[in-house]
Amino acid sequence: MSLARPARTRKATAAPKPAKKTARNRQGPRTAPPADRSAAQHRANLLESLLRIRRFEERCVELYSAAKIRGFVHLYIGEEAVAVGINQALTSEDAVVSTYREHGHALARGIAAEAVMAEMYGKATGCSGGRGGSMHLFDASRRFYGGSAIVAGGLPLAAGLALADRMRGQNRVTCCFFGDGAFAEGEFHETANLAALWNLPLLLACENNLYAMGTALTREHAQTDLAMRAASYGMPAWAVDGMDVEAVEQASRRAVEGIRTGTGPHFLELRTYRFRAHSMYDPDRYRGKAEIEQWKDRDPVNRLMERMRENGEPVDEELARIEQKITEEIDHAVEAAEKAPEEPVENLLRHVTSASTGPVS
Amino acid sequence: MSLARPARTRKATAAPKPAKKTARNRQGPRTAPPADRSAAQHRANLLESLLRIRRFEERCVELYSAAKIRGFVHLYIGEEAVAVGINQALTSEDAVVSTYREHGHALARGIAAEAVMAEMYGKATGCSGGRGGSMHLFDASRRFYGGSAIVAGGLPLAAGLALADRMRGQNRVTCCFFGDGAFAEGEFHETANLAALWNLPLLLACENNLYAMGTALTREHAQTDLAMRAASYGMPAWAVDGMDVEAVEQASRRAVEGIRTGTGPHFLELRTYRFRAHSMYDPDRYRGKAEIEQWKDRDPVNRLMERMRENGEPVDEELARIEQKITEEIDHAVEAAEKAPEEPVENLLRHVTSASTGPVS
Amino acid sequence: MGADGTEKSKTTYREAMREAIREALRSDDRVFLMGEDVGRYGGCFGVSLGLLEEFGPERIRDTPLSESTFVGAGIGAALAGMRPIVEIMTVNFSLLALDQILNNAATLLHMSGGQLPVPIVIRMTTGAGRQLAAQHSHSLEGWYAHIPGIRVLAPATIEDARHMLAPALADPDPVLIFEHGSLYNLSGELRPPTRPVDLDHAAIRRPGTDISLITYGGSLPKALAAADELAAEGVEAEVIDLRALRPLDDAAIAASVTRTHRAVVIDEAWRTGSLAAEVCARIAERSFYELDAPVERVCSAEVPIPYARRLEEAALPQTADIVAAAHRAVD
Amino acid sequence: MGADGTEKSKTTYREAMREAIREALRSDDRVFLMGEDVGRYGGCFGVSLGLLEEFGPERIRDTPLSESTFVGAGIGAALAGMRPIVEIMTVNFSLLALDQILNNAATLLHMSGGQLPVPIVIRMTTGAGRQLAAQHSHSLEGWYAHIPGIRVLAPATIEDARHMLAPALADPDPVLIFEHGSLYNLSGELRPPTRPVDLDHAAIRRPGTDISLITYGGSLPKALAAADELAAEGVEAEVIDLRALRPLDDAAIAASVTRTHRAVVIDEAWRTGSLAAEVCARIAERSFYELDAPVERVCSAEVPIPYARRLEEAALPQTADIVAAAHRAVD
Ligand SMILES: Cc1ncc(C[n+]2csc(CCOP(=O)(O)OP(=O)(O)O)c2C)c(N)n1
Ligand SMILES: Cc1ncc(C[n+]2csc(CCOP(=O)(O)OP(=O)(O)O)c2C)c(N)n1
Ligand SMILES: [Mg+2]
Ligand SMILES: [Mg+2]
Repeated sequence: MSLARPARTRKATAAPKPAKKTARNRQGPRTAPPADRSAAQHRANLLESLLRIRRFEERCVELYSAAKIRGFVHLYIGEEAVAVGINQALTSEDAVVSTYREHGHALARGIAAEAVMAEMYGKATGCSGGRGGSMHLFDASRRFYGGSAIVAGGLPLAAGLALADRMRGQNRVTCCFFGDGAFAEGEFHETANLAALWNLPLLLACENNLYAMGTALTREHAQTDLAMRAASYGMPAWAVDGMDVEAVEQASRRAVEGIRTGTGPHFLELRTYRFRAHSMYDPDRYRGKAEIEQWKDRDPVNRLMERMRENGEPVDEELARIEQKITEEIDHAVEAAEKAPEEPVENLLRHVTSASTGPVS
Repeated sequence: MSLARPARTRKATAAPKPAKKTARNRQGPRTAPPADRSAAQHRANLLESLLRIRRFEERCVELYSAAKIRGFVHLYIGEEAVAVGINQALTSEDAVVSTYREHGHALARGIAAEAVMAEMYGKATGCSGGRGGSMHLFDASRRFYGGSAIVAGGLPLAAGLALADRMRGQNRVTCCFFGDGAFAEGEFHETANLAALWNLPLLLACENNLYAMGTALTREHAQTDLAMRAASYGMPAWAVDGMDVEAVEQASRRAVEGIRTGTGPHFLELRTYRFRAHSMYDPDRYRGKAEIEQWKDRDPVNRLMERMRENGEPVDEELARIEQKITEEIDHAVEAAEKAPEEPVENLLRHVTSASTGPVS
Repeated sequence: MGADGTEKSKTTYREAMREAIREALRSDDRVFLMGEDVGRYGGCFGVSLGLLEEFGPERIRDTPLSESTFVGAGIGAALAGMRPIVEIMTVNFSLLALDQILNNAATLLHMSGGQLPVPIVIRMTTGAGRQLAAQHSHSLEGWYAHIPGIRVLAPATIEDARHMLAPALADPDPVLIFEHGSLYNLSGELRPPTRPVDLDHAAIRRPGTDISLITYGGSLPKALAAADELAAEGVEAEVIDLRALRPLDDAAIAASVTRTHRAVVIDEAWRTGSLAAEVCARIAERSFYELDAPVERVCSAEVPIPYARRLEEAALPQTADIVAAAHRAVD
Repeated sequence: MGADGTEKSKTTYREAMREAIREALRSDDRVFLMGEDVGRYGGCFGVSLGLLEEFGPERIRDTPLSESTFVGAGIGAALAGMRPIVEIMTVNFSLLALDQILNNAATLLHMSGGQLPVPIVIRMTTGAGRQLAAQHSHSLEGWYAHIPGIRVLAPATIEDARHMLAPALADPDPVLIFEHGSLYNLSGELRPPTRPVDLDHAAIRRPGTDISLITYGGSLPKALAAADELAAEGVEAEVIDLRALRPLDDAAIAASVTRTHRAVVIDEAWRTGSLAAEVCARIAERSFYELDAPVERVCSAEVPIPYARRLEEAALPQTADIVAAAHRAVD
């Protein structure tokens, strides 16, 4: 089986048609208003999702400065199209494994800003009961398995979630997010091999933002075409414009459909960029301002709005509505987090094991 | 730099011309007796090296049954052409990092059978002072860095030896042996990337004997063309008939020359087979007798002798001479090992640190 | 099997472990066994021999060499509701999976505020004594016993090999089982458990009044042999088998020391930072005023375990060392 | 720098460490620094800031994310005669390299019968206290102190940050240096070493007669604060900074306990199986008849370190806990 695969795989490595055009074509002629309306509606929804992450994180920056949030915080600003686009292809039955740069993944997965904000405040009402903070958001009800701060550490876990589905014949997909830096860790390679070997329903979503902390892709990898390398495991793999939410959505749908039909793991290299520093501690000395500005020209929010404008969709009204809605949402989240109770210190040992559920003296 | 490499690399992946023909061609016309004589002489030497390993290990089996040797012992019988062929391309300045299946690597490197045998007896005169046993043979004077029983654990070490040479501008090569099973461990992938990224003078010698203990290659790797996968790191990589000592020698020379000219790491997939079980404990239940017999038809010793015969070289005389020489050598090694002193128990803590050189009470 | 049916229960530690796995696979279809060579090879120590034939390759899964990933995959499968038994061939290779065990298996429940229990069982062989040299002779179960959120077991008898697995699988949290390589060939009658099998309590393997020999796993037979020798000299040693290395059964340790007022802790790990150190510390904390002599430790010498037989023997705790330590404590 | 030149020596722990690395790079061309983001980023805690500019990318080597491999490569380079300083960003990620450290760095000399010394220095940040949550708050230096064949250091003062590296590099065997994350901003005068810098001895950071507070690394400031509080109550505590976690300075510990007859061991690791357990065990073994009260341990609660500030504070050893433990021992 594995021997027969390379041919298919190598074909799959070829970049897909630019999603932009395809997405437009799919709308069909202007004479189909319902499809048109729903496509417009869908784009408005995407815009809302992108902006929710953007505004949420901008607020986080303020709250960090005000020392309301502590620990390590890694911002996703600039990369929002990846989380939002991929989540379009996933159902609530699917599973997500994330990283420490995960606010976007969590919000796109539908975890309420309130629950995430409370977690960043370390409050008992947080989505991890205040124990996880920014790097460890969880929501079992949404099959959101967090939140891992060991680079590449989530990959084997995701393979296991996919394995369980495969063993029980459940037609579900597990999506694992990880970075270009994680691709260099041995665990990525072990997981890619295992998933391909066992034909696991796993979407490997590699967020290639060109840096692992301060180390540029070219100083991290001898061979920087990550999708091509993933294909060497015998799995379909291709690169996607990660600054274009519709391109990401379309590529993800294609990958997820492939996975659901039983063709095993798929790999997406999502070419993206973080506009901010690696973390709140990072003085961002290792890259040029010009490079950052170039990428900001491809801001996924602006990109989507331009497309809406091109299509004659009512961008400004939508934007106003969305901004207001999100502001309220985040204001409310902050307010709730401020008021929320802290976990009593007596509960320190709760959840160390399943037995230690009560206060321990 | 790394970005520019794939093209060259993909070319390098193509299998080289069968070494057999080339080796013959190299002899030139029969009218050049000196070259001819030296080629014949060289083959006789190869035969001696192959047989030394073969006979040494056959004796080990007897000694294991007699409980003279203990612990884990992994035999190389069937794979001798790999160690012997590669060592032809290495000089005494080069370095070798080996595995637990290493008698062949050690003997081919020139470590005396006596020193190896004494080590397997656990005697003070052994090449590791009796502390290592079969899995941990060392000889610093020959830059033979042993002897690692953690699968893939020697690879990073080898990269480091190569790094030191590169940093000091020494034109030396480090050769690291490892198996098809090791190729699945994350450490292999990390090392391949680092070596290619840093252009290290490293020969990655993958002994693909089709099994990792009882797990067949196809159940270990999603994609079993190991050389092709190694090439995805941007390094020249090709597969070699590991049952043909001359093919191995020629491929290794080509790789080592490439490395010495500064083109970075090279990968050889040496297609071979172990005729015996994985270790002395292995009942060998996982593969068929027929498969083993098929591979025995390609026995590297017989193969070389046939070629010598074809060339009209005096095989039988050579064989008689070699067998006698080796028998004496091994008899002597066993005798010496029997007589050699054990390390006094008072020296137990010696060599734990460099300071603990004397007996410790 | 004898005509009267009693010989049926004559078995080995290896077979007892296999039977426990078989029972688990039969009784719960969420259970599966995964690891290097557990299938076609039959397990590197033969524990799972025959299970592939009985349960098929979906439930007896040979994995590629990739300790971190197949252990992590077990954790993921457990999160998704399966009950994986993951076999790491030996503790020596478990270091490659330690990050997954510490940072995922042991922390996910807490980090997620109680949302994500990880019902995985991870089994591995441990210990030295077979001339396998430095890289294949580790006794690192003490490191694992340091980690909050997991349970660590060390079956030292055929009964425990047979009966610890079911409650381990029933535990909603990760359980690590350490099987000392020297125990697999232990053979004897398998008696039904004398009390409901629990994973929380140490066992008194031999009652005594003069000194407590506290140990676990592969050192238990040595401690029992030492107790015999001591008995011949008129010293009645009580032998405590810890069984569970985490959590430790403090009460049993304290009760024994209260009876005997002297203790020797035997542990095959290197002395410094061994589990024996923790047991000593607890005795010193909890039973300070009960002690009539310093607690003695019998551990491995602080040296990478050498291949040569006599050196290896000298490096490991031996019955004579235990007897000598007991003499120091009693005299 | 002040006009009189004295302020020259005002520095921080971070700068002291950087200066030590700079000095090593200048004085020995076999020395190089390797690790994730040590170069262009300047080190994840800023220790190596500016070194790339001074020494270039050959000697200040940014590595890909691949802990096992760049640590292993450091070991290989050391075998070949280099003197690598390998930085692992934090102890949390060192688990991925633990196999290389235990099975290669620590064993090669012995396994090879003395042929292959491994003169490598591996530095890493350790500890909790900055709300980094469970996976980024480990204190695992006690595990490393279990391993024969390596030396483990924990500089807790600016002086030790500045002066331990040179002898560590001169040591022919592997040396691990643990830098507690909370110490980097420690600032003060850098005094020249009062005696030749040695890596074998603990230091008395404050002499006292009534009780020994034995600690190391990031807990030293807390122990000193506790000693101040105790002094205000008339209890004179002696504060011992272990400095070297392997080998432990048994003599210094015993001498202090002989003076004070009471001891508290403070260690940020989880209590069970901590280095503190080893220190307790040694005191119980060596100084049993000197003790007037059970040794107390102040360690972290056995819980994955939580993010929430108050929970984290409650999980870690605090000055008040040390004072309370001292009271229990003295009263
Ligand atoms: C195993 C491990 N090594 C190092 C780190 C420190 N670290 C945190 S994030 C990071 C960079 C990861 O880069 P990448 O995978 O590309 O993800 P990105 O941050 O760019 O999203 C590093 C080195 C870590 N958390 N885990
Ligand atoms: C990390 C690790 N995992 C497992 C083992 C047990 N083991 C020893 S050899 C071996 C098979 C290795 O196969 P391969 O790399 O193909 O080498 P071969 O034995 O075929 O020469 C295994 C699984 C080990 N020694 N180290
Ligand atoms: Mg990145
Ligand atoms: Mg093999």
